[in-house]
Amino acid sequence: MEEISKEEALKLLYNMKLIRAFEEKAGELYAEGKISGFLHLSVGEEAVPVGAISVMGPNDYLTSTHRGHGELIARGGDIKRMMAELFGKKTGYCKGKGGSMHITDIKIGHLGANGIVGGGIPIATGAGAGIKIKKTDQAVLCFFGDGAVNTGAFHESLNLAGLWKLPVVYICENNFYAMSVSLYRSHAVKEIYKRAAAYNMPGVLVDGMNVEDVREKVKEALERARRGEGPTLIEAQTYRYYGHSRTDPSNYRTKEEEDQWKKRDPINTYIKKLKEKGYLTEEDVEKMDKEIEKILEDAVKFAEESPEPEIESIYEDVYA
Amino acid sequence: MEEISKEEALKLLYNMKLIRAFEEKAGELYAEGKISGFLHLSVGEEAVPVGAISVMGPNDYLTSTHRGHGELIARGGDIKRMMAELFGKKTGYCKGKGGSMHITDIKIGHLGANGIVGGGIPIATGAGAGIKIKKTDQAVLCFFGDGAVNTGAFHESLNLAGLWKLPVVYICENNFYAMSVSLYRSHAVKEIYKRAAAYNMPGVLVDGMNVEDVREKVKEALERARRGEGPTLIEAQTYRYYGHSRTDPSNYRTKEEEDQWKKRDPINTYIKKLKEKGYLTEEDVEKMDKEIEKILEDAVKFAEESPEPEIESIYEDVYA
Amino acid sequence: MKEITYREALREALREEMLRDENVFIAGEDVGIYGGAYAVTKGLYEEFGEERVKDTPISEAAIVGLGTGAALIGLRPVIEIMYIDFTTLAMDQIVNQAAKFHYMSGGNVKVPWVLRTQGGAGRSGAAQHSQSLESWFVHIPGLKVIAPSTPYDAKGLLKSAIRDDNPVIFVEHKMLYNKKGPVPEEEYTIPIGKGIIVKEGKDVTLVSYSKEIDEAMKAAYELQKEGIDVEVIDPRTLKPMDFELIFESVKKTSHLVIAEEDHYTLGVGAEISAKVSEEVIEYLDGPIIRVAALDVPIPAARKLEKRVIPDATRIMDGIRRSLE
Amino acid sequence: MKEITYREALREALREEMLRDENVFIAGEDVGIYGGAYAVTKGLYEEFGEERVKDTPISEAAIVGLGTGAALIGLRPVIEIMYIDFTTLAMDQIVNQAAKFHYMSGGNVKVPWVLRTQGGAGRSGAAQHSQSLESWFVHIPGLKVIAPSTPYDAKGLLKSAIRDDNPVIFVEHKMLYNKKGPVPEEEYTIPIGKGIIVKEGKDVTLVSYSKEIDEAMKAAYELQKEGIDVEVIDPRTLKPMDFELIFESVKKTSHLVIAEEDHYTLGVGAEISAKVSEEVIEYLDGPIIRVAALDVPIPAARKLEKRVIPDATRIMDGIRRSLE
Ligand SMILES: Cc1ncc(C[n+]2csc(CCOP(=O)(O)OP(=O)(O)O)c2C)c(N)n1
Ligand SMILES: Cc1ncc(C[n+]2csc(CCOP(=O)(O)OP(=O)(O)O)c2C)c(N)n1
Ligand SMILES: [Mg+2]
Ligand SMILES: [Mg+2]
Repeated sequence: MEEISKEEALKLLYNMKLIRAFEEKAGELYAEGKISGFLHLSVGEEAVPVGAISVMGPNDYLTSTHRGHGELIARGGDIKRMMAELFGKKTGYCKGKGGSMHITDIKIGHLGANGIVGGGIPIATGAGAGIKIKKTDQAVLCFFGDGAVNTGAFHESLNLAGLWKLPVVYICENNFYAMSVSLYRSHAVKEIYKRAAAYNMPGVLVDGMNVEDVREKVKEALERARRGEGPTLIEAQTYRYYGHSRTDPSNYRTKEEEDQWKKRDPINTYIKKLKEKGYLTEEDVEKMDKEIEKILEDAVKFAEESPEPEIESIYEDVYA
Repeated sequence: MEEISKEEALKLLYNMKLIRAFEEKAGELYAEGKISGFLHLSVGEEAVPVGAISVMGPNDYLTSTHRGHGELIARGGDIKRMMAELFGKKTGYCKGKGGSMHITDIKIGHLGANGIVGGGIPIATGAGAGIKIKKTDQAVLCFFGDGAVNTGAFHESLNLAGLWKLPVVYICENNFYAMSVSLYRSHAVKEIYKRAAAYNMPGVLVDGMNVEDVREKVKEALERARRGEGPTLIEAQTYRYYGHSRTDPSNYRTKEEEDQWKKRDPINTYIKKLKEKGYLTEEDVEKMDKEIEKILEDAVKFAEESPEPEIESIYEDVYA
Repeated sequence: MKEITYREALREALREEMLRDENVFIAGEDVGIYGGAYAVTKGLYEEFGEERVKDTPISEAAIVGLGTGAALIGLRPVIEIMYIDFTTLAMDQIVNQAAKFHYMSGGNVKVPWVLRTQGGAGRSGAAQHSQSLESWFVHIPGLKVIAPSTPYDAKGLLKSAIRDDNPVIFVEHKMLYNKKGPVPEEEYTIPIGKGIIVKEGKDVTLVSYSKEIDEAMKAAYELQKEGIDVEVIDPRTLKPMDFELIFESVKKTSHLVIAEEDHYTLGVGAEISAKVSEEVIEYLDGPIIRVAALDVPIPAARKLEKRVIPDATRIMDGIRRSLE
Repeated sequence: MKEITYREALREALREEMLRDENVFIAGEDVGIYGGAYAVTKGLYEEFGEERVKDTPISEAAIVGLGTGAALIGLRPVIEIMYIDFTTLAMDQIVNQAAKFHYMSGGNVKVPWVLRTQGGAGRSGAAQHSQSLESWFVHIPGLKVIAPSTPYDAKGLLKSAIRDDNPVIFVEHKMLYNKKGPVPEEEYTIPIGKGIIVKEGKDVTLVSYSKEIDEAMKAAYELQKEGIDVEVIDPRTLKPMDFELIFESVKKTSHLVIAEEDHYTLGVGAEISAKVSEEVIEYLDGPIIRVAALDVPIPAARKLEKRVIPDATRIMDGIRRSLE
């Protein structure tokens, strides 16, 4: 594995922490009734977007999912505009029209979260095809869950990508559940990465609780894509600590299972590792936490103080 | 390979010949303007439906495709009503409402041809699930083309079948083209049977020009299904001698390729084999041809003399 | 009569039909262990087992095909598509296959399934989780479409739908699940295709359905105070639609307003309006007004969402316009 | 002006736009080597190569996603879905994704693609190859829908559609491809959303589009002999619809008939009718008549198919009814 610089490592940690703090805060605000609509938290899964996106090029693209705050934050999305969007405010990413599931930021190559499971996969694939037509050396990261693997959209897209050797890296955030339905009760083949064989692309299993492992494998896949050798399917095994959405008590899984995963928490284990390496002290961690707290406070303040969208805005943006 | 009785062998040959004769006749009638609509001929591919369906149980089901005359005939469909349907007559299978692509015969377990590529796959899968709920020992043969393998419906269905271990045998009639598009230009993985790996079922390659090979492999798959061990994906390699439909000149493939396949004609090679075995003389063949000619003559006569559907029938059968 | 919720009424219908007919089974995403995204099937997995209450993968086309294939061989599937927005992933199986199978085969087969789904806005779900796409299905010959507004109707119509020999799209509303209403102890069904007059009136006919009926009733009672006597009709079944009931009412009131949560353009209201101005226009004494969701994707923010979906105030305005 | 076919006109539009803008490309089933199921793209593969004229697998959802993804990053895809019946396999990508993307993202992105497809009956294709599903798309905010009836309109509108920044559903008709008509040598475009009066008249307004226009014109000329002066309007764009033009005509004639090939119930005619009886009902002097495909799946047999689709005779009957 390639050695990661201290600066880079701290960045990874910082981003994971920022995501987690954002999610926890959003969860609280939802409980307080300040955020409405759908809210899918990715706490526990932070290593996947952070590791993967840390090796994206500046002009690359990504598509994300209903559980998509992680990807946007890892890509440098604007925390204030995110929070404001969850609040349904005019200053939000979507001017309040999209909410959590539809934030898009074309300037940083973010081609949208998505409320439809699997809905982003054909779009990522299309972006990959577009890149090939334009003959640039860009690439696309396509994120989706384990549940999305069973959609027709997944199949049609990966076949096309494998056939045309598109520069797309397909990253399955396998948290073992699609809402209440366990992977073991919904997938004919339980090893998602093995599905790659059906599409003439490599299938790679990654420890989704290990940010450096994710980073390393995605980097290889991106290089492969840029070399014109085509797509890769990466399965990153991870876990969501909370329910599917904020209304789900997770009765379908056991406390033991949850605890097992939490022991491998991507942030805690990485802190431990960086401390052992001498990259980090407890003080640094506290400082980081403070900084992040401040960012979130500011974001919440911004969101709270932002105006509601005007009624007339309803009619805007229907057509370009 | 299991030894096939003379009687059985002659039946296989007869059915292949009957299909071919039906198709050639239908092609002629189309050229004469007596048949309209879509007409997809399966000449060259007869061994697949005939071999496969010869081992179906009396209570089993099948779903078929836009190129579906072969399956219906192999299953003992009524030649007269088929022909009448192509003529758009009242006495046709669908009373003239369906035409070639929508013939269905529930009495013999034929759950329909289909105008939508891949459209029958979820339905066959549903029949398989139904059998499992009813706890009978029936099974389903699901026929589809190589082109259908790239549809979302294929993926969703095979995953479900592999997961629930449904008694369905998926038979891909791989004639290497979907309209003008060669398998090599549309499939990420060129060996269709290998896709089975993504669905936790065996993938079996079959010589679709060899009726006994098809029969043998489908028999095994059906036995497996009945034992409760789940589905199988069979790829039967074959070739359509004519264009995709009656308006296609097949410019996208070479005469040489066509000739190569025709050398392996499923009927001629089987006649040769049966003669060598002493099951068949040239006289027998001629007798068979005569018999078949008569059947088709009668069918055409029946179709020609049958009345057109009444206009009022338009309103019937919209709701059950 | 006991008072139960719309959700409970639906569950009773499912349970009773499953007890009555062993061919009835349920399949869909999270319908089993979880008991359904909106808890309608809660307890049924425990009672009937996983053979008859099937959690499926996220494969909408396969779910509908599962229904069709099983229906063809004699079962009576009740399949669930979690949001009506997700029927977009199964339109071939619904529209090209199930809806037309009986006809295309010349009556050779039938497809007796019920597709339960839920639509509508009200939870800030945004544009992919708040649609009312029922008018698409009403457009398609071979389908029946039901959209009940009360627990009573929900139960009686779901039972009829399960017993019907055709594919039936059964559209619930996400904001109605907790609505309470009287439901008889004894067994009953409601005929498909029969509407009801929810409130009699003589000045204007107001046709509405599903959750929008509640806004319609609010509007009607408000206007009563102003001396405007509104007749409120709930067709309950959208296809076949009980046009006779509507025509009779229009003949009496000479005014027609339609209130619905589907988009204005080509919502179900368009058909009601067009049918009335084709058959009984001579009785009309004012414009036919449609009060519907604005023609924009449904926005997430509460304030915007609320404005896109018609409320009693907008319906009252519509009625006043029709009477001007 | 030269006379060319509808097919040739479409091909000219594609070719000219591909020459004009290197971001324009074509993708779909059999559009390349084969030149398209109805030969519209013939020759373009040879001229522009497989990078810009892409044969795809049979994967309708992926085809539309291909368009959307490529459009998001600056290309101008023209995707083809071979039959409008097959859009059922891509409705999520069309309706939940492409149509709403601009809105849901608060204007952050746009999706400038054209989805070419063809619909209609006339070739005994039966229920899965003969539908006219355009009204579904008209129902959806965020989409534009175009259905040209002449070579001139086909070319001018396809060029505008390609230059438009929104997802446009471009519905051709399988029986129009060989229709000939004048098309200028020089470059032109036709604005989206503008209808035309195909024939002026003072007694009744007849709105029709796509292939049905030809039947409408036959009916109009027949009735002229009886002294009935029909004004025939072709909106050409179905969304946004040129209602002003229709209203003006209705104000003049006081009678409205709509002729279309889509099913009667909730076909595009329902919206035209409803809009007129909402906005200008006071000018009407008779019922609004819709002449449309019968509400049955399209049957295969020629005789039945012909009867399901409205012809000039049925349109004439409709006009007479409206004038009674
Ligand atoms: C096509 C579709 N079907 C169903 C849903 C409802 N739904 C939302 S998220 C979800 C589970 C998704 O599971 P997975 O892909 O594993 O992602 P995760 O939630 O675990 O991150 C479901 C069923 C949906 N949004 N879209
Ligand atoms: C969903 C869908 N897309 C496209 C078509 C048009 N079409 C009809 S047959 C065909 C090719 C099918 O190829 P394959 O599955 O290999 O069957 P074959 O015709 O070779 O027997 C196509 C593209 C269709 N009927 N349905
Ligand atoms: Mg998951
Ligand atoms: Mg083929």
